[in-house]
Amino acid sequence: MTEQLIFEHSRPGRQAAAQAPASAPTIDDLPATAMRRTALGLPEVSELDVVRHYTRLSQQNFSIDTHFYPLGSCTMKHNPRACNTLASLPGFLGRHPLAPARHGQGMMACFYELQEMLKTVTGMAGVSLTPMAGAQGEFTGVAMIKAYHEARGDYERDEILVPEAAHGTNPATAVMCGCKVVEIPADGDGDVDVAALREKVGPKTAGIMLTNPSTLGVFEQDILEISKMIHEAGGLLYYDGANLNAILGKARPGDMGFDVIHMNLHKTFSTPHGGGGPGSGAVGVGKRLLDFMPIPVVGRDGEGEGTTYRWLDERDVPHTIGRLSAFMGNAGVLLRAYIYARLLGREGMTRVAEFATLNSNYLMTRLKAAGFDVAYPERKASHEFIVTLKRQKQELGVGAGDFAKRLLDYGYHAPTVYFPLLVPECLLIEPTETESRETIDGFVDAMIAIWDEARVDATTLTEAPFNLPVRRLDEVAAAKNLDLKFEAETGDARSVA
Amino acid sequence: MTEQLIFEHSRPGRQAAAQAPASAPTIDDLPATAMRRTALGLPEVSELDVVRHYTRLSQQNFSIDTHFYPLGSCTMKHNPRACNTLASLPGFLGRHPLAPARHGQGMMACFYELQEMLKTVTGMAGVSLTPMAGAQGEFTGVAMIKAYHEARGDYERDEILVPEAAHGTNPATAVMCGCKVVEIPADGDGDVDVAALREKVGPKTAGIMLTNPSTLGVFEQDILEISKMIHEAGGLLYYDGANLNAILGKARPGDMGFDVIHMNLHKTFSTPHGGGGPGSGAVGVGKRLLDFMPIPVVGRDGEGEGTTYRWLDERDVPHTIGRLSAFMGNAGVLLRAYIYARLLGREGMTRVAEFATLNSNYLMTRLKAAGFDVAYPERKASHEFIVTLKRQKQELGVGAGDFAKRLLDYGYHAPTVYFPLLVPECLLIEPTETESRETIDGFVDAMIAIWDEARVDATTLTEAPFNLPVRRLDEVAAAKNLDLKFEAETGDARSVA
Amino acid sequence: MPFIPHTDHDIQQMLAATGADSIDALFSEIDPSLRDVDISAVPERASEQAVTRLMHDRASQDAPGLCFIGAGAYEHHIPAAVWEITTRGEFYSAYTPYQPEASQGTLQVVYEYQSMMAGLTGMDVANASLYDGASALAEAVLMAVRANRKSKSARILMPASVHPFYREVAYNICKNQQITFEAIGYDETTGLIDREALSAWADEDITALVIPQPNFFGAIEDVDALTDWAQNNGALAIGVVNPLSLALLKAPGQWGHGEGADIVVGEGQPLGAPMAGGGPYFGILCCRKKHVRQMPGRVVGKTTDMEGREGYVLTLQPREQHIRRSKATSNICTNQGLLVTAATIHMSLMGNTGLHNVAATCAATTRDLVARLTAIAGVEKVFDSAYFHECALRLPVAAENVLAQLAERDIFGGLDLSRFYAGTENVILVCATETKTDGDLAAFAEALADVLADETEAA
Amino acid sequence: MPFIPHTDHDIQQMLAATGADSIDALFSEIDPSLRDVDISAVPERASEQAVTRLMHDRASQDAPGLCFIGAGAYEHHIPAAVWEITTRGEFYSAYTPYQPEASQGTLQVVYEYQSMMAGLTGMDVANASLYDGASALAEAVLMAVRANRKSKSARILMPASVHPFYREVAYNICKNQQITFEAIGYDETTGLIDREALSAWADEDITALVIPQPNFFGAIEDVDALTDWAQNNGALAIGVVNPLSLALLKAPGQWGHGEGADIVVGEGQPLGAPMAGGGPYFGILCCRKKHVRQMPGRVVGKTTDMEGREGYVLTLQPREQHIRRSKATSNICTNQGLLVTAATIHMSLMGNTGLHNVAATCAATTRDLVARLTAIAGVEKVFDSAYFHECALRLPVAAENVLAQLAERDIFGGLDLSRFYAGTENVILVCATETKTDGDLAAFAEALADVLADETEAA
Repeated sequence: MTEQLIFEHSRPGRQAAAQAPASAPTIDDLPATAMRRTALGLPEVSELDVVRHYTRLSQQNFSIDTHFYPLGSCTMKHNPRACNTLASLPGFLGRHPLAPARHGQGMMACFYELQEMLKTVTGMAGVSLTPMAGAQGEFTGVAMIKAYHEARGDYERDEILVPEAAHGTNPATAVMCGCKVVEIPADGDGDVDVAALREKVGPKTAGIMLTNPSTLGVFEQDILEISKMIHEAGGLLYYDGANLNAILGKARPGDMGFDVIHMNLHKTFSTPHGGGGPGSGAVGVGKRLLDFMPIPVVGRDGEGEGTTYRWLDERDVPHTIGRLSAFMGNAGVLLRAYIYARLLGREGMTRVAEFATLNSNYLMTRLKAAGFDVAYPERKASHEFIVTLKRQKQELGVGAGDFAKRLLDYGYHAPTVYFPLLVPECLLIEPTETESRETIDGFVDAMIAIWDEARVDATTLTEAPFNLPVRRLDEVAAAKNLDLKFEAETGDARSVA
Repeated sequence: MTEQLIFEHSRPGRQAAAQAPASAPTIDDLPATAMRRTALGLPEVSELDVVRHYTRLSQQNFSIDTHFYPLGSCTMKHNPRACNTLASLPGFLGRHPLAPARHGQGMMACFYELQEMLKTVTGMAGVSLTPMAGAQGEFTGVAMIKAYHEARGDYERDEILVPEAAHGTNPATAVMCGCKVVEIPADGDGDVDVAALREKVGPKTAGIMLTNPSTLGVFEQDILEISKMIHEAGGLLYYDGANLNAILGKARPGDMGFDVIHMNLHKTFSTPHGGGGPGSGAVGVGKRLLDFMPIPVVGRDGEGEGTTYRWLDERDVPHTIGRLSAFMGNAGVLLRAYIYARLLGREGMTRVAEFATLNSNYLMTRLKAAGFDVAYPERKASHEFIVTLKRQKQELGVGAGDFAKRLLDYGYHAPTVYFPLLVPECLLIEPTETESRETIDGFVDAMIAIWDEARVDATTLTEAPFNLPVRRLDEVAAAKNLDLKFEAETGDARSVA
Repeated sequence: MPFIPHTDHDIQQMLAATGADSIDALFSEIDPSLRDVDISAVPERASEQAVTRLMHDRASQDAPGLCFIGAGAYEHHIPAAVWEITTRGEFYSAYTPYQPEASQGTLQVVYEYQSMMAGLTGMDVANASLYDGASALAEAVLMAVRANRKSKSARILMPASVHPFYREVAYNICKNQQITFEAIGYDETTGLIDREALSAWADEDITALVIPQPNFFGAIEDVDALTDWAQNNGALAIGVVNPLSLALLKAPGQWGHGEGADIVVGEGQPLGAPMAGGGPYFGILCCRKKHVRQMPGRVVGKTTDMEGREGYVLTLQPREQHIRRSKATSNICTNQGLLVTAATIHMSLMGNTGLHNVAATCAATTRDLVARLTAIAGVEKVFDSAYFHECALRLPVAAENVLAQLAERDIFGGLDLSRFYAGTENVILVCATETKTDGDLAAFAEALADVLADETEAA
Repeated sequence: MPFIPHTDHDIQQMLAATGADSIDALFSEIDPSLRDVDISAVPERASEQAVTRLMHDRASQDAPGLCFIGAGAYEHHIPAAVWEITTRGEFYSAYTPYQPEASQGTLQVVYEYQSMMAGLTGMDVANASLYDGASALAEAVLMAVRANRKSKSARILMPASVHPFYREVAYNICKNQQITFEAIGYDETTGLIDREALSAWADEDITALVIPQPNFFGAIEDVDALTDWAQNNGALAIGVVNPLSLALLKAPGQWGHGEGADIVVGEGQPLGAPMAGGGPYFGILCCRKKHVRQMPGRVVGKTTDMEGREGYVLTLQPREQHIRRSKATSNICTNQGLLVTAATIHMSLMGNTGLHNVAATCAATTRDLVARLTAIAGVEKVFDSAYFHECALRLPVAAENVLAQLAERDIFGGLDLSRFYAGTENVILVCATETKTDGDLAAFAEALADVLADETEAA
């Protein structure tokens, strides 16, 4: 079932000859010392080798298109194929990013309209689409907060408050922006501990980074109080959009008092996760931060037939924190998000949150009924919730990781494991709105069956998976004996071209 | 590993709602008796259900893109992806077949040039692309032969000579054209028994249908003599192009004396086999049959900048056997063949036969060296050859079918089994030119290993396959208890829409 | 060498193994006089890059325009998922599932397809598809001759309201088998089968009557009466349907007062195949269970494996050529597998509601178009019968020039009916599917009014 | 409901299970004042059909024209197989391989990518990609600050011949971390780094020198001398390369007389990503082994499973945010996985020979273009240095208007350099890749001659 490396298929002189120019003209005006003298190290294979190898490799992946993938906080919902097909039209793919704007009005119209839609659903005053991933969106947000204070001469504000349940990217981002991280604990209900927060807020507070619903799977009940407290102290509020899917069209960060928000378009707007990317971390800002948005942003001139679109620059966004990518961020991802947004429309956006929440609460209810412990049993689930397997670990010696591996054998991708760190042996489970009740029921059945297996023989879990191309992989050995690339045993695969 | 039927995923009221109009306008001017009163019987599922179901189903197939597929007489060579991508450009897909020819010059230019290239490589005087599969190409050929004799008032010629090793479609086609089939035996070398042929040729001979190289995997050595004999008797020669891959650019049916030929573009010109189709059975004709070609054919007017293309009709092809499909046959398949032909060019076409033959002879040599019996050990292989497992059947109780099933476990699609009928326990093996020596060596190793397994325990073969989604399937039961469609147990899946 | 993986090293080693001095030596059994081949008229190879550019250029010459032609090929929205999945290598590059254990994907798809087709037509069984609608009709005729054992005449009644190309194809394919086709005209008022002409055959030995629904003019035939007439006269009833229309119209399995049509064929293109210049499409063929062993083409059946698991195989193979040879039911062995895959995915995405909505929207859009066009002075409906989504309109002037002028404006304004029917020089057959917006209809109406005004002025 | 499978029946049953009266009740923990949301400014939903038509219309507004702009994004032929395979659902809709046993496809692809990138750059290791070339440079700067423990200054020498947008991005991302960027000008004769300006920093504490190859003007820097200069001065050498150029140019791992560059970044777009209006592309980052634990981003390593079979996992995770939180090497967690997949397939199809042929053809085609354009009166090369596949040309008049007029003829005739560099109003930066034919070059030359003639006349 495992597949050789493409390098192992390589034979000197073999080639996919239709694909490249048949010969290399001599280039004799380059300095000899600048020329390459070593092999390129690429495999030498036929087109069939390539097609067969990568087709077979693809089959070794779990994916939304093949498996239920309830990976908490990742919003693995169905990616409509139309988004890919239409974003791949030749007119879009062939466009050079520096070609004149008047020869790119089609794409720019899409971006402009996407900006407008995102403003509406988040309740923000402006949107910039350029950040290329959630983490860059976070960076953008905190950098704007920093720039805002500095523009006001408020140089002392260098503390960013971060709840301890936050994604690890939040504190990492704050540090990248030159801020200090002040962690805030959660209370017993999973909300931010408001009393603890009050103690930390002060004249050094630049802002707070909140995920809402939080990574604990619950909506922050004191959000209005928190918002007021931070603003009164002169800080700004940053909304981590990782969980925006939970409230889309049902509640808006802008209304909650957030000054800046990033949106993971690859989650809430269903652009592909692509095995790890590309993502997109579009940012929305309140009025205070409008002049600080990163560029490029698309502006509109005129109305109706005469409408044209142009790139806004420093003249339009005087305090911009500047450019964060060479060109327009992950433009193709933005097109996909735009298409998805048009297919959903306003009613569809609200349904996203509604059915994501219904599925999550239903799944939580069923697992509770089956005897599983959830982390916050008194709370409603948001679009996700946490099961803790602490009891199973103690009683049977099987933890979250073991359930996860065994779920793979049952044909389900595992939920997020061991995150958030606050809850021991946790599974963070997010079914998303695009999964059917039958699929959720099947997952519940698998969880029950696995628990039963653990009672009979724990090794069924601790040695899982059994039915995949490989058994459990040794991650410790991987980190210890770093093997990060293929090294040809003979010179063959690396011979000079 | 097996997958439910799409109907089993169905739930009344579920829908892929982005895909169709949201509602049905009332149509009240149709007669009540004409209206549908019963359910449509389609599944009611979501887009994700559909994507996941069919993606998973696809993974249950062997295919060229995933496996070596040496299915004799089927030419399972690599299908370059560019052929699909480029034939699927919106301009081509959006063209209505009855739209004016001047708004379809792009496609028609491709067809015209394909006709010309096929004429050149087969040595024929004219080509019609319209037949939609090999069998329709055969029909076309014999129908033209029939029409030719009738146009000359030669009504008595109703016998078609068919070697006994021919594909079953040959005699079936002859009968469809109102002819009688006269079978001709093979001699000990796999060639047509010329003496036997001479006895059957006569004033009733309409023609002969030959596959060359024949289905026995050898080139017909007496082809010139046969050709002379048939022509002298007033008959015509039909070339079954199933094995054209073996001689492309190396020898031409026109030079051998054939009057008509069909080409399986899905074999020699690498258009996709698609799980059983669409094929394409373009026909080429000698001068005698030019006026009998099926329409539509593309003609050219003018040269250079002023070139235009038009559909030839009855005025251009006065004795045409007429139209065989509603429009232009499998037009999209023709585009793929055209693209492939351009990518190969003239040198590439000759290499097709050369390397298909090299691979075949190499594989035959290696299997002979491993002790396997080949059907015609004294002959050179063409692009394919026959192994007979009669000895293994006698000695170990494992036949061609058992080797075939066990090969699947090794990750190789089986060769053609039990065809041609002349050779007992036969495997007809065609590696094609696009497979590498390493792949062929791997197949040989598997054959040797399987034979070894048979010596240890025949059930390893007779009960194979073991590693696929299903074990050996009961074909007898399938034919006896016909189950040709899903029948809902409850009314759910068939409820009225 | 494009698509050939052999290195010089491979070639030398492989030749050495075979004992041949050269690749040419492997062709030594071919007479030397045949081996001096000149194919220099074939162009030199072009890189994928060059061919890509060429094909983009060619495709841009075939810009579709606003298309109101139907006549057997219809523009419908095809969900993106359909062809993204259909062209996955595992479907695209597999062959006929001769080894069922290694082909469950293809086989299950076909079984699902057969189930959907049986459902849609209301018939007992469907085959795995034939080449296209026209050739499916030819096969249905051949099948009827085999299946109707009581009839000795091999006489087929073929109405003029059947697609002219289908009639041609059926004739061309069947003519060598002593089958006779008797033409039945159409009623000039209704566009329907001329019932009087039909009645003239009541006392004859008839093998089958072909019944189009909707017919070539888009008109709704009285299928109940026609089916009853055929079966009462000892003939089989062969339906020729647009499968999409069956989301609105009575299933052929319910036609008449007996057990429905005997055989049903149709062009599958409206179910997920792009117009694509004419193909590949696929032919639908369904029948009643009692005729199943006379059915041509592949069929997939459900069975079980050695461990009792369900699985799928090609079945009823004894009818086929590789076993029956000259006694086979047909010479057809390929089906249109890839198109069947697309259609199965397409129908799954549509579901009952979606397909119904498409069909009703097509009907409504065409009605809207007809209303707009007949509002133009001198434009009128030719027939007074009900129609599905195509309609014949009479213009005040000859159609040919009008259509040419519309095409100049990138509007393909319908089919010039005089290509097929005498005395219809002024008649166009128009179709507006669910793809046409209000704006499209308005653009057509405006252009037609313009062109007719010019024509009238010129006259 | 698009993309939501729930039937009314499901909703009732699921609500009943949860004990909620309505879906709205599930949101009861949100303050009522927040729950009255008006998003009516978002358009109503459009069907896939309507959106398909809209997007075809929009795409046709972005017709590419004949493009001679480079400047960090390049038109190359991408084999059809690349994206047909990359967009297979199993690659497209999978996520970061947190469960390696269920993600061997993605993991092995990344391992192969890392191997190819290490080979191409001659560096010890590559990460699994970053967002794009510009942000990769920013990350390389941050990494250099961590890795160069001997330097306390966090001072980066940034030549003006580095892509202006890359310089902006690096500054914007690093500016809050007490990192200073010192500009180094370019030599107006050669377009190369001003070595005198550089020498002025010889006695200072420098953390890293950024070395572009080829530089923004397409010119070939003396990378050996620059690398040696940096390392001799205690600075790390950060290469910024066009990966395609490495098929011709010395691998960064061989730069200088020591162990080569320390860190190499670049824009991966030329390796299989379409220009696509600016993204998604992917950032390459490679380094020497000794710096590997300072490397940002994901990395895949090879390991074995419980049965000794080889397999692949994400490794070096202790550097990452979900474990290190505020002490992580970077806040980056996604890579550009899908682009990496495409690039890996692209490089496999190219192989050593193919990539070399592409690079050499680009170089030759640009030389041909330069020869044709400089044959026009008043057009001349700005710099006298060697170049890869981009070249700065001085026109006799201001570039802006000339480029606008060329664009009217669907020719994008290069980049107006004055957008970035003072005193270059007449200068365009042109690029001709392997996609340009003789005819294309001739068309550009003819159009430019025409436009210049008109301009001169007008003047």
